[in-house]
Amino acid sequence: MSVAQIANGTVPAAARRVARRDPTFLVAVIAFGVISVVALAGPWLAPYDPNELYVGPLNGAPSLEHPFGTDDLGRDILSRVLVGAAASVFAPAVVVVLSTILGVGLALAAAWFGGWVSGGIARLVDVIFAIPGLVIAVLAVTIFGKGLAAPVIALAIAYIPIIARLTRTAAARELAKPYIAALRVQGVSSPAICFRHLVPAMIPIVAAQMAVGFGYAMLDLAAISFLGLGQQPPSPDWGSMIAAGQAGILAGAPEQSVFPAILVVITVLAVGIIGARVTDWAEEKER
Amino acid sequence: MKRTALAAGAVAGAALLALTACTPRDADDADVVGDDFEIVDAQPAGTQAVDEVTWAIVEGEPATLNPAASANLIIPNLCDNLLSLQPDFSIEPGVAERAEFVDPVTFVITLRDDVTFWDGSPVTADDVVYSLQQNTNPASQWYGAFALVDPDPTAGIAATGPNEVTVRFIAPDSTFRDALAGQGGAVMQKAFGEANGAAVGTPDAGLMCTGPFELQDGGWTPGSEIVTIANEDYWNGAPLVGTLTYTFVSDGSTLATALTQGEIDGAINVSPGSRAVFEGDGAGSLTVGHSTASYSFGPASATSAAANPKIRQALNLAIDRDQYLETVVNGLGYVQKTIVPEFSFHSMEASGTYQEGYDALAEPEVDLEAATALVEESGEDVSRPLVVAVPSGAKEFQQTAAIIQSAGKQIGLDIRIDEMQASDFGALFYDPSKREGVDFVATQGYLETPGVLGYPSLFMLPPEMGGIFNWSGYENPEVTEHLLAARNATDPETAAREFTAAQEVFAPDMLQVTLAGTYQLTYLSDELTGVTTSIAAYSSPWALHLGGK
Amino acid sequence: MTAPVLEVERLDIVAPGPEGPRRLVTDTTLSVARGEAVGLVGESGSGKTLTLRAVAGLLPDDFTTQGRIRIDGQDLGGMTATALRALRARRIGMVFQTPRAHLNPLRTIGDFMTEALVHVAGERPDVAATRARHLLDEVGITDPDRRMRQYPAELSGGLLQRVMIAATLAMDPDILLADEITTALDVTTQEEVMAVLADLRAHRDLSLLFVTHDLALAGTVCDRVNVMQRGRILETLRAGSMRRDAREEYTKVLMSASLDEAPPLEPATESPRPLVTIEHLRKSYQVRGATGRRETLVAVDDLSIEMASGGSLGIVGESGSGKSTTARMLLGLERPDRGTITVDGQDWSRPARGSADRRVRAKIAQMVFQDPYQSLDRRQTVRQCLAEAVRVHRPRQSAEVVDGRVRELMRQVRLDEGLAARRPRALSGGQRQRVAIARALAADPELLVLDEAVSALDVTTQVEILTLLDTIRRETGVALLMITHDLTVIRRLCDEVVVMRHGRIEERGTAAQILDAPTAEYTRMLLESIPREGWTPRRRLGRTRSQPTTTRSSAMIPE
Amino acid sequence: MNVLTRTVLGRLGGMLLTLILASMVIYSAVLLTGDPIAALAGGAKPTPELVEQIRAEYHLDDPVWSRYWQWLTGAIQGDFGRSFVYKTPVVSLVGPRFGITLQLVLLTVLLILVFGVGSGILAATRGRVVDRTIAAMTSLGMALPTFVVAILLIWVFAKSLGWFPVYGEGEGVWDRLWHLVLPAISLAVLFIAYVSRVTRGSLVAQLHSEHVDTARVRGIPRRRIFGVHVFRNASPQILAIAGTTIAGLFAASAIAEVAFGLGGIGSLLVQAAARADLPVVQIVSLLLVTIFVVLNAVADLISAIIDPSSVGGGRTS
Repeated sequence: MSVAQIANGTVPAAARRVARRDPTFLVAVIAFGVISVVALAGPWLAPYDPNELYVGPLNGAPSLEHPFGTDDLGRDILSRVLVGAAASVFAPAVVVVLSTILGVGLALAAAWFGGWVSGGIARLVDVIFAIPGLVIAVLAVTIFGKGLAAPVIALAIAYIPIIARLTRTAAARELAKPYIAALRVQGVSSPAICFRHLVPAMIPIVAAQMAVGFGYAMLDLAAISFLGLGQQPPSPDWGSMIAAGQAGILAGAPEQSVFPAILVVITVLAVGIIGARVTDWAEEKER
Repeated sequence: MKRTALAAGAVAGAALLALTACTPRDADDADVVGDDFEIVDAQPAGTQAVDEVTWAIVEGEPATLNPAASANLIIPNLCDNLLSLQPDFSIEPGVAERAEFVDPVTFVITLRDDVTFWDGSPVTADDVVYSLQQNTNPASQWYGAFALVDPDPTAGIAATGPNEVTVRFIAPDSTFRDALAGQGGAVMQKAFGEANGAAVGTPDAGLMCTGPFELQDGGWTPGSEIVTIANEDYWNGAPLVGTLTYTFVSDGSTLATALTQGEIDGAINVSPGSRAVFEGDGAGSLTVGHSTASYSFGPASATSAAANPKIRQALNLAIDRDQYLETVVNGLGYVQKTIVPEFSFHSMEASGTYQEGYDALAEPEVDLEAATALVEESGEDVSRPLVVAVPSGAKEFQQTAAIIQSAGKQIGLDIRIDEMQASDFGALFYDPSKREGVDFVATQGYLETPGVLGYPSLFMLPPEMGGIFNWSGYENPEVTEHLLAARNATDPETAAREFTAAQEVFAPDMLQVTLAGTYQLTYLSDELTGVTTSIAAYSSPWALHLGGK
Repeated sequence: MTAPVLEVERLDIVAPGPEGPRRLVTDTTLSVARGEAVGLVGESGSGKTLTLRAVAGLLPDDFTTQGRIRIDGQDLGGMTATALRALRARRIGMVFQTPRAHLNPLRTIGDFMTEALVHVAGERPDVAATRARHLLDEVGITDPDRRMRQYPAELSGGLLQRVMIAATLAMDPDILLADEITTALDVTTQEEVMAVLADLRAHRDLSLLFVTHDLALAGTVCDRVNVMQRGRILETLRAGSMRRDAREEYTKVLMSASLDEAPPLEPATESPRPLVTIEHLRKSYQVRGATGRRETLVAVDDLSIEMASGGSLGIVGESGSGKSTTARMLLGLERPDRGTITVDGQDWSRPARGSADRRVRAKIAQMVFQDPYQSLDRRQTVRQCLAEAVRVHRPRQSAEVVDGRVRELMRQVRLDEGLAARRPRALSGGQRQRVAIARALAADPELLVLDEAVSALDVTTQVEILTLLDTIRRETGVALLMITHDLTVIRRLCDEVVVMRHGRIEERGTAAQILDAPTAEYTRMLLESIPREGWTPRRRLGRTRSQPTTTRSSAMIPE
Repeated sequence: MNVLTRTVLGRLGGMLLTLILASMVIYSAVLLTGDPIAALAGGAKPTPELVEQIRAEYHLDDPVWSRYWQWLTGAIQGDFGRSFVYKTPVVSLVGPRFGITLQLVLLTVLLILVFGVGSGILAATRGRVVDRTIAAMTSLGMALPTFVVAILLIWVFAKSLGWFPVYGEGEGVWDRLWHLVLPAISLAVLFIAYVSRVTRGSLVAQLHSEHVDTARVRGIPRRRIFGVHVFRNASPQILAIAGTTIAGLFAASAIAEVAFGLGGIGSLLVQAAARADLPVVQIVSLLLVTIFVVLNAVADLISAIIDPSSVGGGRTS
């Protein structure tokens, strides 16, 4: 292997290799890619206006015009699923990004400053950890009102402890490595050490956690929608579609729940697989 | 005069409130209305004794069983009202043998002498006075019906004999007698009430009434069930069911499965959305009964475009009622022309006059062009979205909101949906600050006793005269005059004419855009019968004749 | 002559890899006769440990082997799993490099000692316990009853290694497989363990397959020595005459690296100016003892050292002697409890406050750490790493200037320029340490502190790095402060030596004085513990008790 | 004072502090979120007298800190206040419901331990095929939302096959169990997958650990190696995860409770929040937090008993 190859291509090369040896991972990446594209382009892909009533029969079965059938208001389920992808994918992404920013920030502050800052942050994290996400969601819904904002904020807060503890441990481990001491001895400034060395070192492990967290966020958001605390109609999202279609399942018209449920499962499965592989990479790099 | 109006306002307000905050249910295939079901207001009485019946309460667990403070389907089996409401909405004597105006402002109630409370003590005039006086407190659900009663406690409601109570009024009130067939006329024991104070009706203190079922100490396990047992000494004959247990299932599909699997024996107000499940193979069957319930929406603000009648008329023209019925109530409903439903005057003395007035009103129709023109004519700025508030969690309201939104879109109105938690939605009705940012409120309401003045008084009179839901500032002197005259009328025919005169004017103004009238849906195990299946169940002991076939 | 206890014949070991299978051991043949001690010597990656693990049946599941392994004449190839396990359990004893990792931390020493007796040999527990106590006594562990109740965490590494040895003896094995068993131990402890092994061989007629990287050590304890490199055995030598018989160049390099042959350096030009003055330095830590009580561990106590500009000082000591702590305090990585540090006329008694202060100190003193891999950021290429170090002191220089300086540094440490784009992973241990040294030189420091800078390297690499350091010292006149446990290193590079023990100075003097005519008892013991020709390990009474040692993580990790 | 006592006391102190801080967060957050007057008036327009009465009865005019203090001290003495909606002591609402949730959680825990730990052991020990299969199943399990599982179970086992009831709690031991099976399964699926993975991971780590090499080379029987050296050493980690999981179940059970119409504390919380029944929301939240913190501490302590070395800091010989 030439120097140039090593320099330019470690990650893509590794990715290609892994993809060749690990078709599951490849499928997961493709699935997630497709879902991401749908999330971005859903409104243009949708054959009907997702909120237009009576474009088909009430609770219609899948047909050529309506491949996923129609719901209890005669809306096209395929269009709703496509358009709903944006909220369904975007909301957990925001949860993960927010909680990562907050969690990593707290963790780095704790690892870096140590002492009472670390103690205080640890206590804060303990307290958040102790309050179940559902409780935070209930409180958030009443404080921030309805819509996706409240559950997203609630989950972002609820996930802080997981990410903060993980990052805190990883950062402490990283800071204990001699190369950090070497940098100090060289006279490299603290911010430079933190942002040029410590933060990049955290990226793989944090990225892996983000992938895992995305799946959880998606499930949790769907559950919150199910409890009636989530996305408000008529804007579709998969979680609220599943909840809304519940009655249909027992009445013999399961399409409204089934298709979004399948998509939720596929998405979570895909990010789960991706997350697991990224975790493996991160650990491999660590060695 | 002012006081009169205020009084007139409140008759059905509380009932409407109780309703909107809770949630009714709906349906599916509707263009076949009438074809595949018949309307039954009362099932044949049961003939066999049954040890135990489990009943589901779809509205969820009540906060209290105090008849003065709550309207739910449990209280009617526990507490008798002075007059007895029949399944067809006619009124018969009950605990009160006789209850009539002896002059325009004096109302005399004569009690049966064989009615006892659950503890065996006889019902006295003092108990009735105590019970009625509960409702002279503005906090009572039924204060509106008592608004014209002389506020002087000694003069207003007084025992004038061992079995006689006299009520004096400051102005004639044509609605009072009907109200006594509802929980406004519920009879409670004075001694028990005074001993327990505010705790009456709670799981701790319980109740002391005369109804066919008895709530025992500890019968109410909060969060799980309310167990009632037969009152063997009931004055109108002991019930056939030994123990009637209420559980609380607010999830429509769970309930549908539990009912059809026979895990629960019956429920009133089941969701029309599950019609297919109920009509399929199952442990029981669905009975469709008359109701005064209807879905409607109305303005919540005096300043928004929603306050302009033309906007409401435009929406009225844009909503396809048949589609609405099919979607929201699965065909288990009917087109209702105005806010006051036919069944509410169905058994009243002057029903012919009322019916004529109703029939004269225009049928709702779809005319998108006219609707769009109305929006333009209105001169309102329609670039700002209009917000329609609905209670969250109920599919019927989600669908209603979506339909309103869709209709609005067709005629150039941008409508947003705001689903509100039950408590917030309830607060809309008395806290103006909660209505900020809300343009329309969609509700379902019903009238639990006969009478036509409730809704119009609440929605069309000026606020200071009792129009507490008149949030758009609607004021039409003609309407006001006729409505007041109707309430103060001393004979039924006059009242009816005054009302129809008012209705002719207010109906086209669409203070509430009525979307559909619905039926009362009762699901009952095939082994049982005898339930009151019309809306009268809210005010009469509907389980009295419940028993085995 | 009976059959050899162990025969390995044409053994190949193949591991799966992302680019296809890799052959790690090729065509290896060796044998161990009854009562014989055979050494298997090689540097990291030579395949010596894999060979040993193949014998013990400890290769990963996805590895494949070819060739034959016979124990007592029985071919392992054709045996059932159960028979194999029984054979290994009774005929083989194995002792590993890191005893702490190889003992279940949740089981007591007693459980460990008796486990095989009870569950393999089927002894009654009380009989097994009695036997275990005797065995512990045999390997020189005092108070066996107490030890039996203790957990591994409560014992020192040396003691644990003896426990491991004692436990393998429980089944009376024919052969002991020893995998770098003293590498993690101090020299004095190493001598103890080796003495125990020597005794056992004498009393028990025990065969020994001794794997080590230390040819000298192998030469002193083994009858024959196999030298291994890149998965092959290069040659097999009789221990007694290996210096004369060695034919392979590699063997000779190994010998010269580990044996005491290189001539001492000429002292560099003396300069009267003192560069470092340390006075009455003290540092203590609060640690939690095995009983859970907080204890004060004094790492450095009343230490005073002076070092001249351009000089070369070695600080020697075993683990826990406080030598590294001293270096870290000097560089501002730890804060002394008391005492003063003066460097180049400046007060360095407290760690640098801000970045500017740190840069000023960085211009004067730099440090090279023990583990070259860990002391480089694994995400940086060599060029990025060096450029960053250069830029600290020349923040406004153009890219070309920085690049020129990087190339100059690489030349200085004899690193091929072609390696500039590699990351630490793709470098050998020696190359990594060269990068670390180049990085330290980037600031043109006056003082280079080398904290065990060669002890993690293979012996051949050690020689290269030490030679390089010597050259650099001559070229630049930089002063060297060597922190090491290895006295041979001192002889090559240092003018003056300080011997530390338990945080205090035992002895100080010139390198020649200390190494050739030590006065302190402890220094003598250290010197005598070093394996060399004709060396016999001795048990020193009173040393069977454990020494307090602490494993301390960097003080930069906030608790 | 030995290490264990010290640890217990230390953890207890930390636990109390966490609880007090969490109770402050909950109390103040709940205050922010609801209008007590609105909730108390119970849907009717509150008259000034009623408002006055409510303010006095619930000390609404006192400063927040004093109210918090009264609430906390009351709660410690078992006085959890009165429900705004039911006007009954909160304890009488929470008490019976807690039993349901507890039983549901216990059954779920049983499922999680049997199937989660069991499949984790199989995955770690029964070779590649079993490992892959279980990995695929746990991946799927971790992607299945609880309520989707609930709906599926209702559909298949309750509605179509009619083997299980869909609603309610049942009476008597067996009937109750019969009613709780489906909710417990729906709740357990996700956690079974999770615990299975953690179990597998920590077992594999132990299987590859050096002290297991020692045991293998000593010829210790496989069964004993697995029991004494692998499983026991992995158990603190499994226990820690299981502890957190189980502690979280009390809150997560809300979804299963709502889906199956069980009257537990989870559904009570959701319901109370919808009705702005603040005292109930506060107490249930506090209860959930307390359970969570206490169970985590207990799991910690059991881990500490299994592995005393995890407690101490540095080691001295």
